[in-house]
Amino acid sequence: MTLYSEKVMEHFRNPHNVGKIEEADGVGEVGNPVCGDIMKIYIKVKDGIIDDCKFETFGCGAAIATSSMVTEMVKGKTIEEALKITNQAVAEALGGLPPIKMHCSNLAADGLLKAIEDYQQKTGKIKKESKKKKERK
Amino acid sequence: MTLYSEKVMEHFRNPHNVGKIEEADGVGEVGNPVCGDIMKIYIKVKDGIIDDCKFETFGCGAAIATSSMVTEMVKGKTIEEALKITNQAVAEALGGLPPIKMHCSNLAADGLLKAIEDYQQKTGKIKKESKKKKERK
Amino acid sequence: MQRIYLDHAATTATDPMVVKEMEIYFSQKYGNPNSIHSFGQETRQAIEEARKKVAHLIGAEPSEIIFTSGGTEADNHAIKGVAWANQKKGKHIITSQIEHHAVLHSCRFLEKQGFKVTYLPVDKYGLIDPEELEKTINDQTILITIMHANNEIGTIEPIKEISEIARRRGIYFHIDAVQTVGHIPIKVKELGVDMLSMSGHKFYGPKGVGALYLKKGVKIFPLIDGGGQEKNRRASTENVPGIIGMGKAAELAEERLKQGEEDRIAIMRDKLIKGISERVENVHLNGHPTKRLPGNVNFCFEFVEGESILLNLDMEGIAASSGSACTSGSLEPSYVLLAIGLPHEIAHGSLRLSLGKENTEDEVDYVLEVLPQIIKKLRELSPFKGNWKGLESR
Amino acid sequence: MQRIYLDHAATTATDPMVVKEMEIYFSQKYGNPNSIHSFGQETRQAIEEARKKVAHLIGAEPSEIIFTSGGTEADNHAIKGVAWANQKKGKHIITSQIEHHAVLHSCRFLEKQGFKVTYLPVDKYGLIDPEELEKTINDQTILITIMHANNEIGTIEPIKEISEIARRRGIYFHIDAVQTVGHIPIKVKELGVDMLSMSGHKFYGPKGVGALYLKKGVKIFPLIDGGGQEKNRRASTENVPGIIGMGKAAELAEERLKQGEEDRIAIMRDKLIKGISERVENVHLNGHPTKRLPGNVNFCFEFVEGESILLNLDMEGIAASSGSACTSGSLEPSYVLLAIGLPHEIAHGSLRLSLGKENTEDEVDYVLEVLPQIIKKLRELSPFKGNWKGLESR
Ligand SMILES: Cc1ncc(COP(=O)(O)O)c(C=O)c1O
Ligand SMILES: Cc1ncc(COP(=O)(O)O)c(C=O)c1O
Repeated sequence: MTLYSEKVMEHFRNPHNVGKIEEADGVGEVGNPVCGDIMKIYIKVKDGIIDDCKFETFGCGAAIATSSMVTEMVKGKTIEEALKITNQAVAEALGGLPPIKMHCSNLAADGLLKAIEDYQQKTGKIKKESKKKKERK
Repeated sequence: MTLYSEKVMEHFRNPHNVGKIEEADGVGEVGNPVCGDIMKIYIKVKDGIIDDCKFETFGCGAAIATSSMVTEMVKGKTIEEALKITNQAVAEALGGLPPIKMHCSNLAADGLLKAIEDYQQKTGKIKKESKKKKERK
Repeated sequence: MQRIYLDHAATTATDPMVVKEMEIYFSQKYGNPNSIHSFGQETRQAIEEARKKVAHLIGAEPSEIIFTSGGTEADNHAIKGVAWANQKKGKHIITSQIEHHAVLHSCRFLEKQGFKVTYLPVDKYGLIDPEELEKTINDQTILITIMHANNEIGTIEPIKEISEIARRRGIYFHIDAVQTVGHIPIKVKELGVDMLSMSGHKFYGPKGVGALYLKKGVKIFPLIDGGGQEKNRRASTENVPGIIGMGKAAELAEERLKQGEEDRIAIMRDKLIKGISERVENVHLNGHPTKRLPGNVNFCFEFVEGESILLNLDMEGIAASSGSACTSGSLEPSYVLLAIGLPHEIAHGSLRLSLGKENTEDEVDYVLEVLPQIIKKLRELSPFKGNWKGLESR
Repeated sequence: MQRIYLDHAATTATDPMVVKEMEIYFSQKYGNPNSIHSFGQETRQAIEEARKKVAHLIGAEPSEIIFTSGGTEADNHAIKGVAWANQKKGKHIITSQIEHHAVLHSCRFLEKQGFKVTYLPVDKYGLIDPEELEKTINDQTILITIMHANNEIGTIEPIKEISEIARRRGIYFHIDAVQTVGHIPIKVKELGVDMLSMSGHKFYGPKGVGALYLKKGVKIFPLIDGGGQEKNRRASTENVPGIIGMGKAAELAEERLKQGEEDRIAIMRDKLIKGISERVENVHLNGHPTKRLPGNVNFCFEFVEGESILLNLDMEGIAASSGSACTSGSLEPSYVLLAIGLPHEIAHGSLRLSLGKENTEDEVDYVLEVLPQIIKKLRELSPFKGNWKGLESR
């Protein structure tokens, strides 16, 4: 297989942190059915640190692997640190993605951002428009 | 080789009756340099019978083989019989020719006809327009 | 690991008997068939033998077969060649929405050159309605091009009905038979078509060679101009080993069809269709239940996406496809599935299993064991799981 | 009987090392490179490796290589593709009278579509005059297409001079390098061309595969529309074994060129030219004495006709050609020989011997022994013998 890197396939084969967090502090959803990728990211925050993160994804290999990767990357990070994670960074952590997948299926960081915004809104720390859609085209 | 039949190649390999007849009773020439085929047929007539026939040919395999074949076919025939030999008959005697060669290189019988006409003119037995160019297109 | 190939509609393994036939034409009998020396004449003869075999497979005359570089070139040649040669008569072409890109994009190209093209819709099974087709004919119509069977959903179109209309109205009729030649019996004279495209690698011949059946008398331009090869209809030094391979593949296909191979394959197909329908919920069979290629199985699985099914199958050693091979790298859902009326999100969950001569019942059983687990696993990952809730809000 | 192949300009034997490289891609690694399963991905990788090798041979980027079905398709693609894509800028094309039919007939086709074509004459050596070429440029000119070396007479054209003009005037420049790729060193960036055609079987690769070098940024349409293969520039399932074979052939050619193979061949060429000139009277060397393909020998023998020379050579086990392979079945003399000013009757007596990597000095000696006897024998059959007397009367 050369379509995806070994790292992508590792995450695709055994995705980490699959599922819902029932009492999540924030939930973010991105994607659309035309591209065939929809991701839902759940976070649990404790003392300003992302304590837990899970995902549910309808999508291709890249969508599932990036979802899994972003949940791994974010755990244990502060909100501030988490906000710095970009789609690009997720792709790099996976050893790259095929060009065709870079724009449409590489949305997991956007999902995380939305989850954080959701958390901030709920908790009153509204920082709307912060980095919203920074990476999207 | 499948371009030419075995029979054609036999005549091409060892053409019969090559050369000039120095004191020929009739000489016929056909062909043109655009097609790259020019044949000269010489006959010697004795008591109304074609006693000898030779050829000189500048041309392709088909031109050489048909020249050789027509000289073979005609020897010992009466003038009347010889006039019945057609280009088609020569091609058939050779086991056929490739379609592309049928019109341009298959002229030996026309050459023979011209040689006979030449003989008839010389001897006063003018039967001009007889079967002239019967087979040509 | 056991490897199970269920992507025969994308390409097939070249039959070892075909490879054996080709072998000597690389380094031993390598002459240019247009050369008059013996190196050339021996390959010329071999090509003409191959032409006879291909012609025989579809009931045509050898002189009606033009070798091409594949099915795509045959389609391009038929469509553009007829359009260019007959544009004085008219500039209207009729085709369908579910044709292969080789046909659709040839038509799009001609639109740029001033031609008008009607893209007929199909019903939920992917069938064209010949009556609807006839209604779109006008006095400018010079060509109808319709596929014999669809490569994704396997539906076999009513070619005879359409050919009767075409003949009655005096319009050239081309069919793209890339998916049917060698797989179901075909006689061009019975079908009544003027042109037919085929591709060697779809029936156990080599890749890079195809053929266009061109009925005597059809007015057409070449697509590839140059030397006088293929009786001035397709230039370029002939792909000698490829052509010889395709000839052998045609001969072998004819033998298999005589032995009813397509029935054996259809039995496996039906077992797969039944098995999947029984074992997995929320699935849709795509294509017609009976007017269907013997080797084609195509389902949509709700709540999951096609590529992730493929990757999981591949991890289990099973090769399959989602949408057509040449577009599976893209992110748009299959235009064929959209044309039969599926919504985007469902069209994304498609899986095509295409059976071939090497497949066995055991392999079918293995797929029926593995596939439901994969769908289950993916649905657990999915935000939709057992329903599309949440999607409506978008 | 010893068989001596001296028709390498028509086609070459596929190198056994090339065949070996291709083998597994028929029945073992047979996946469609556009499929995402592992069967597909392993062939995808192999194709991209082959692309790198072909690119490297001519100093191009891999992304600038489009695989085609041969040299003819590459020529058609370059010429028609550029014409269609740039016709808003202008509809004038410049070429020469001695191009291969793949180029000439592509131009003739475009004339039917409303394009204007200038067919430049050549001098007695077959050389194009760049100054004359520049004079024919007008504000409608969108493309110049000139062959790198002529397939019949071997003359190498002044490509660099022409490319400087093309660049200065902002016109696309395509070269047909079918006869040079793999035989003389080529760097596209040094030559300064925008497009270059090549054909696998002319340098010990398989038949049925070629390539078009397409410089980044050139505006062009596909010739064959369909799936998204070759980055949407050439549709159809890739000819996997063919492409891999061509890649290997490119690699081997590069090694040979590094070892100065072309000099070894040029020595045999010069020995043949000298030997024939010395041994046979009334002969004309066709083509340029030094600006010449290393493997090309082309003579006209007065008073005899080319085909009968070929047949006689063939009977002695020697394969050669008269005119180009694809027209040698025809009766017209070579248009290339007419363009360099030979009269019809002399043009008919042409013989091309084209040397390749398997030829030896011993074979050259054998030809020099046999050929004069054949010419002598045929001249004895000829009504002209030692002069053209009698022909003037016609
Ligand atoms: C229906 C149909 N038409 C045309 C083609 C094109 O054939 P090829 O890829 O051999 O050019 C294919 C397969 O790719 C096909 O399935
Ligand atoms: C100069 C030149 N151009 C183009 C071609 C066409 O190549 P192919 O026959 O591989 O299509 C040839 C050879 O036939 C050639 O010699």
